[in-house]
Amino acid sequence: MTAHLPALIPVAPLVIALLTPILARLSVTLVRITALTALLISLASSAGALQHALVEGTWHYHFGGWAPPWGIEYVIDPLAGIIAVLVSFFCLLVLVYAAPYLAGKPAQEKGYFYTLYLLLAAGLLGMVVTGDVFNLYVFLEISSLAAYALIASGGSRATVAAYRYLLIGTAAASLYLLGIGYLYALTGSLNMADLAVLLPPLAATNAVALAVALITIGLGIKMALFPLHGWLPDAYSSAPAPVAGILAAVMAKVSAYAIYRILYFVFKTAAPVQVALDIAGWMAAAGILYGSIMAIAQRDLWRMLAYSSVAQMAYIILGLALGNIMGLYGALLQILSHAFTKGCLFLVAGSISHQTGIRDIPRLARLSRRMPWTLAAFVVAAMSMVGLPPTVGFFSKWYLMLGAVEAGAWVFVAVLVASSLLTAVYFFRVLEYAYLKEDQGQVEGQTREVKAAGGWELAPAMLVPVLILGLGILTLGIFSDQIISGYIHFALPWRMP
Amino acid sequence: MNADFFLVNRPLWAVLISLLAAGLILFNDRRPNLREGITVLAAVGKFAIIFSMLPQVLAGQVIETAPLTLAPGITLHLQADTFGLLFALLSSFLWILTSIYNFGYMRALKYGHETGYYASFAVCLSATIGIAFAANLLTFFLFYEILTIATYPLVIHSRTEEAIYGGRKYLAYTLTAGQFLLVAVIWSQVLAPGAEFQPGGFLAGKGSVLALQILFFLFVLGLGVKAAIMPLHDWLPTAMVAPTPVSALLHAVAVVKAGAFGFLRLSGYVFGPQLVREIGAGQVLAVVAGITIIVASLRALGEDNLKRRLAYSTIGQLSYVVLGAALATPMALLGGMFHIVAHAFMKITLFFCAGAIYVTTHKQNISEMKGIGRQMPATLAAFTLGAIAIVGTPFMVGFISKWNLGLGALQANEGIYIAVLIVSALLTTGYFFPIVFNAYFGSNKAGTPIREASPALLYPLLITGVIALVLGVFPNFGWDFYQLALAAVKSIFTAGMGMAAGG
Amino acid sequence: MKKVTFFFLMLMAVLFIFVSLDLAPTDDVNSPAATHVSPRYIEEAHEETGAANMVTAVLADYRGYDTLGETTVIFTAGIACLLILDVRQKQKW
Amino acid sequence: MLALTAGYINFWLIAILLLVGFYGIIATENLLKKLMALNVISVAIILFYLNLGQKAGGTVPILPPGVEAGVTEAYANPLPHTLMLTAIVVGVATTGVGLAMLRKIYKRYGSLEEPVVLKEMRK
Amino acid sequence: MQKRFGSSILDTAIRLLVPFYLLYAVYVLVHGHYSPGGGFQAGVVLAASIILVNMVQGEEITWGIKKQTAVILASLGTFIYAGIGFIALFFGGDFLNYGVLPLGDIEPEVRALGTLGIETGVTLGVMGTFIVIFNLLTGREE
Repeated sequence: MTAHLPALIPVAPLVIALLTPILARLSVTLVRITALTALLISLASSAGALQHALVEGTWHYHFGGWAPPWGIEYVIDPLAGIIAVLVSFFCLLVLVYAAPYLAGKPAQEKGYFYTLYLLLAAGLLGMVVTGDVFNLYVFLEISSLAAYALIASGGSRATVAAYRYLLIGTAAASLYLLGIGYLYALTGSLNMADLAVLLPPLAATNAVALAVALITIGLGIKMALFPLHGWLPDAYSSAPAPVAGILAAVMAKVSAYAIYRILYFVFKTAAPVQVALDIAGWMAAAGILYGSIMAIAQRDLWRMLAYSSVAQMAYIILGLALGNIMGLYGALLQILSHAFTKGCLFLVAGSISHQTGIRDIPRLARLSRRMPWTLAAFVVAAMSMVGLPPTVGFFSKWYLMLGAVEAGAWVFVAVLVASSLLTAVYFFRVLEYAYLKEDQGQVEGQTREVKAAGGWELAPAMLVPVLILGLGILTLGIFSDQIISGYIHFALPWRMP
Repeated sequence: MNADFFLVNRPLWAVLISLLAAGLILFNDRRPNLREGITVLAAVGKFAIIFSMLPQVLAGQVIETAPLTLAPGITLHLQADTFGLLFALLSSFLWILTSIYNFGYMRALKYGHETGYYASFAVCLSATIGIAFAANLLTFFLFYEILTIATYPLVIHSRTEEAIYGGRKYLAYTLTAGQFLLVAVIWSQVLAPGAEFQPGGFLAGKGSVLALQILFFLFVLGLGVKAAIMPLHDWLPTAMVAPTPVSALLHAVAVVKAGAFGFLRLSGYVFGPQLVREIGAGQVLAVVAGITIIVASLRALGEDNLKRRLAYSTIGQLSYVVLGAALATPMALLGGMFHIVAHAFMKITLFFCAGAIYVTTHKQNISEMKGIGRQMPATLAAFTLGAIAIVGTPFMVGFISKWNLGLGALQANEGIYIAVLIVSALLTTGYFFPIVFNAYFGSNKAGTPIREASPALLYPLLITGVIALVLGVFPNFGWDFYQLALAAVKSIFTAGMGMAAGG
Repeated sequence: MKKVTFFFLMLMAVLFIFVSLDLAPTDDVNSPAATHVSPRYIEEAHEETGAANMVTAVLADYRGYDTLGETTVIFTAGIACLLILDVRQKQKW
Repeated sequence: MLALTAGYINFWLIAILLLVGFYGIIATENLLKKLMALNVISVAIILFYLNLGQKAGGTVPILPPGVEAGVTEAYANPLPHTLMLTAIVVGVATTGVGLAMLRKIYKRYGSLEEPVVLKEMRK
Repeated sequence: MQKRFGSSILDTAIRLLVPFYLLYAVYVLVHGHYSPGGGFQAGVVLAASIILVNMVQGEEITWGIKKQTAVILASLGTFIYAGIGFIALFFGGDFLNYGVLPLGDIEPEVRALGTLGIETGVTLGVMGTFIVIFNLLTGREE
């Protein structure tokens, strides 16, 4: 089977997802075990494929035995490998986390949830490892549809948010599809590697410029790049906690990855790409400030985190826009860093809301006493958001700043500085409430529920993922050198064969 | 794993020992005695490790750890050079005394939740030693930020509204400063990859004058907050709500000195004295420092709260160090470096006394302390000693640094700063004399007999007071501080000469 | 607001029309799309896959993986509708 | 000019259809109509692709019985057809999910007009 | 499930029509290799016939596929597709490589058979899903 690792990455969860509605009839435990197994297989396959890509070079896998550009191929280069490991790791972790969240729901509903969750994972993983632009669209739609439904399962408000997301998201996917339509019209090919060969002679045409614009806007909407972020705050803040966690941690990252992949690996450095990146860079700078300021204005913890995502996702684009080695290091490290950090924050927020029903920041008063470990993870994640050493957030910001200074982009430097401070303001407010403010008495009654978890502050299945992420933030920070020089370094476009 | 490995990495062990202690303290939440035992052990161990490096460093060696690469060209790197060792020795020695003082203070006031307090304290010390031993700007910055964060729980320890407000203000100032410092560090990294500290500076000729001026300005913003130069000083008096040992060690030695230390590193090892003057940054900084000295002394006159008065005094005194860095002549740098030591001993004595008075009498305001000298003679004797030293009376430790600073100002042809020093000395007398006078000769209306503070509080302050006296006569007593400062200055200027000769 | 949208979309229309001139005209036998990948499908599909219907050949064989994805999309939609409508929403989660 | 028009008129009409769809999404306030506008966009893109597959004189890409191998010029490009089958299916799936959500929204808020729904939601 | 919609005329009409629908669907499926058609189209026709019965007979339905069965059908159908892809792995081919299946000696014919297999899966999947969606969208409030 090791010869088929690339195919297994998305296919394992996909096949299990297909079986889940049947298995759910028998036993929900069985569903859970098979789902975990499927994602474990994905994780192992991604890790194996990444190792293979690092040692022996890019791995091409041809579906149906047809060579590209006629058939569809999967391409595992170090970049795809890293992101695939990240995505499958997160899907696994959040699946563990989801169990206590689902406790008490009807078995039927659990079955549907797991099915869609696995489909979401399969869709995201498929987007990561594919080497075909149309195949990317198909998997984008799988993951999007699953995401819409999972968000909508959060209740009536969530349904409205999900519906708006559906409209915007489908329009975005249509733009993307139109963009690759132009590429197809110009070259007759849909394979990324093939396109990369065919496009350079055409780089000066208007049609390529339009294709770049359409694809960037389409994926930009998906990753909530300012000013295309309108759907995000509602969707994130009304989704169920595990869903919000997975959306914030990896879904937007995968779109960012797709932008990086297409702009840097397919179009390479055509002139329109440079313009698109410049514009995206300025939008990102504006988005960082906008997101941070809006986050300060929020009273709801989840909405605050959602706006903070708008700002932090823009860091990635900022790094891509800088385009020098340091900037790209920063952008790629920020993908990892923000996945861990925002994932951790949303899981913590979800745990708090699950355990005590609190979502408003002022009601967090003295929560640190009841949930010390959860809040400790929150503190670490908050430090990473602000960019304080030795968390990984510091290092991603370090590289971004280094890149910005190297490129002489002083405005970006100023934006990064300002954003750190604004981030500090809104996280500090939360921590001050959680650690220092006296309990006003309105949350007394909730202590009872905490004890219901068997003496733990949280159900272990929730606490462990949260703590793993908290430790991961520190570990990634401490070993950021190994990550940069051992993995991310090989994910730069000009190192590619 | 041989002895060499241990010896070479001593700077690293010195940093790690208190981090380890912090971890152990956290795990011994329920056992206060063990917790405090660990603190003292760590403090003594740290001092021993650092002290063991003294002979080698005095012999001109630099003890370097193996650099830990973070990315190509960016490393975590520790080294014990003369100047770093001076600061490390000072803070690790004072940590021993402060730990003992801590036990008396914290137990007497019964704050509760002290585990986090001791742990944060230990982390702070790690960060301070890290700052002292940092061999490049990135390492310096990392520890600088850790120090910022680790101090926050100490400031808000009492959890009162006032403390929380103070903590918020502290964080707002220091985190903002940290960002400017980060930009400055990154910029230096781009100008001179690696950004390793070098005696005599490494930035000469690496950028246009304007760029270097802006860079220097960013550094000043970044370091100036911790060093509390005006107008960036406002957090320091507010942060005085922290328990007194915190004010004593951190606000007299570790945190604010980290800023002042940074200024000396900046002018001696990053820009180099020559460059600092060439780009005109030194002159401007000197003016700022001079104004800070005068204005802070004036503000101190108006404060009734003893700790706040001491805080303003700290602001003024720290600017002496900054002034030394700004003037950047050999004598000025020497004065600045030695003033780090001198001020530490003097100010910690004063803070210890303030704390002892507060614990025994619960008085914070100077106006309430009339006649206290008759009830607490030993404490007040130490206080008087510290006050006299800080004014700069000959044969006291404060005199040596000020004398050298004065000479340094002359070397720089800026005699005006001698006037600043004299005015400041007069003002200092002005705000300390009434305290001492009232304490001995004021009438105590309440008349309740109050005894001296407990031994854990009393002995540390007596020891520091005596050391302040002894160092004034024998500046090399015990730790060879003066020798270290001298060697540091020599290395800076010989390197500069060498470069000039070579170029 | 509607007028602004309308104006903006008119601009887009001009842009699209302008850019379309870069593409090969409709019915062009020599367009890139007609000459690069597809000839193999037309000329060899029957021989290689046994299907006279080239669309079927491409759909189910050459790009069969896309079709698996597409079937999955349908399946996802079905389960999505079930999760949205087929569960009792008594409790909010 | 006429040749130009003949060769490109399809693209132009498709562009206009696409923008009609976008106008619909932005300008209408009825959530169901927005979904319909989305379908218009989808149709425009499908036409765009199919247009790319056309060839002068090319017939449907199915070999008549007895013919073993095709000639490139004689058949339309099958690839866009295949791709658009997928796109159609995706469109249907999205519409289905959208309708399911709309049903739930209507049940809860009693309206499909966006301002009304939002107003109800904020209550 | 909605109310009954038809009358006896409609009842009789669908009785006559549905077998043809089903036959037509099978034709579309198996003839997909030689004429327009294939799994999706066949699935939609099948689903349409069942939905038609459903609409006409409403709650008094005598013949049809229930929602829960349809879900199983949908997942089974799609699973057949992926499963055939998987089986290819065991015979040494890449995922979805029907050419290696042990169904004969002439590769194009084997591929054609494999294609038919997956088309059948698609048919079932599409039919199941469409019935589910239709059922949900037209079902009565619970």
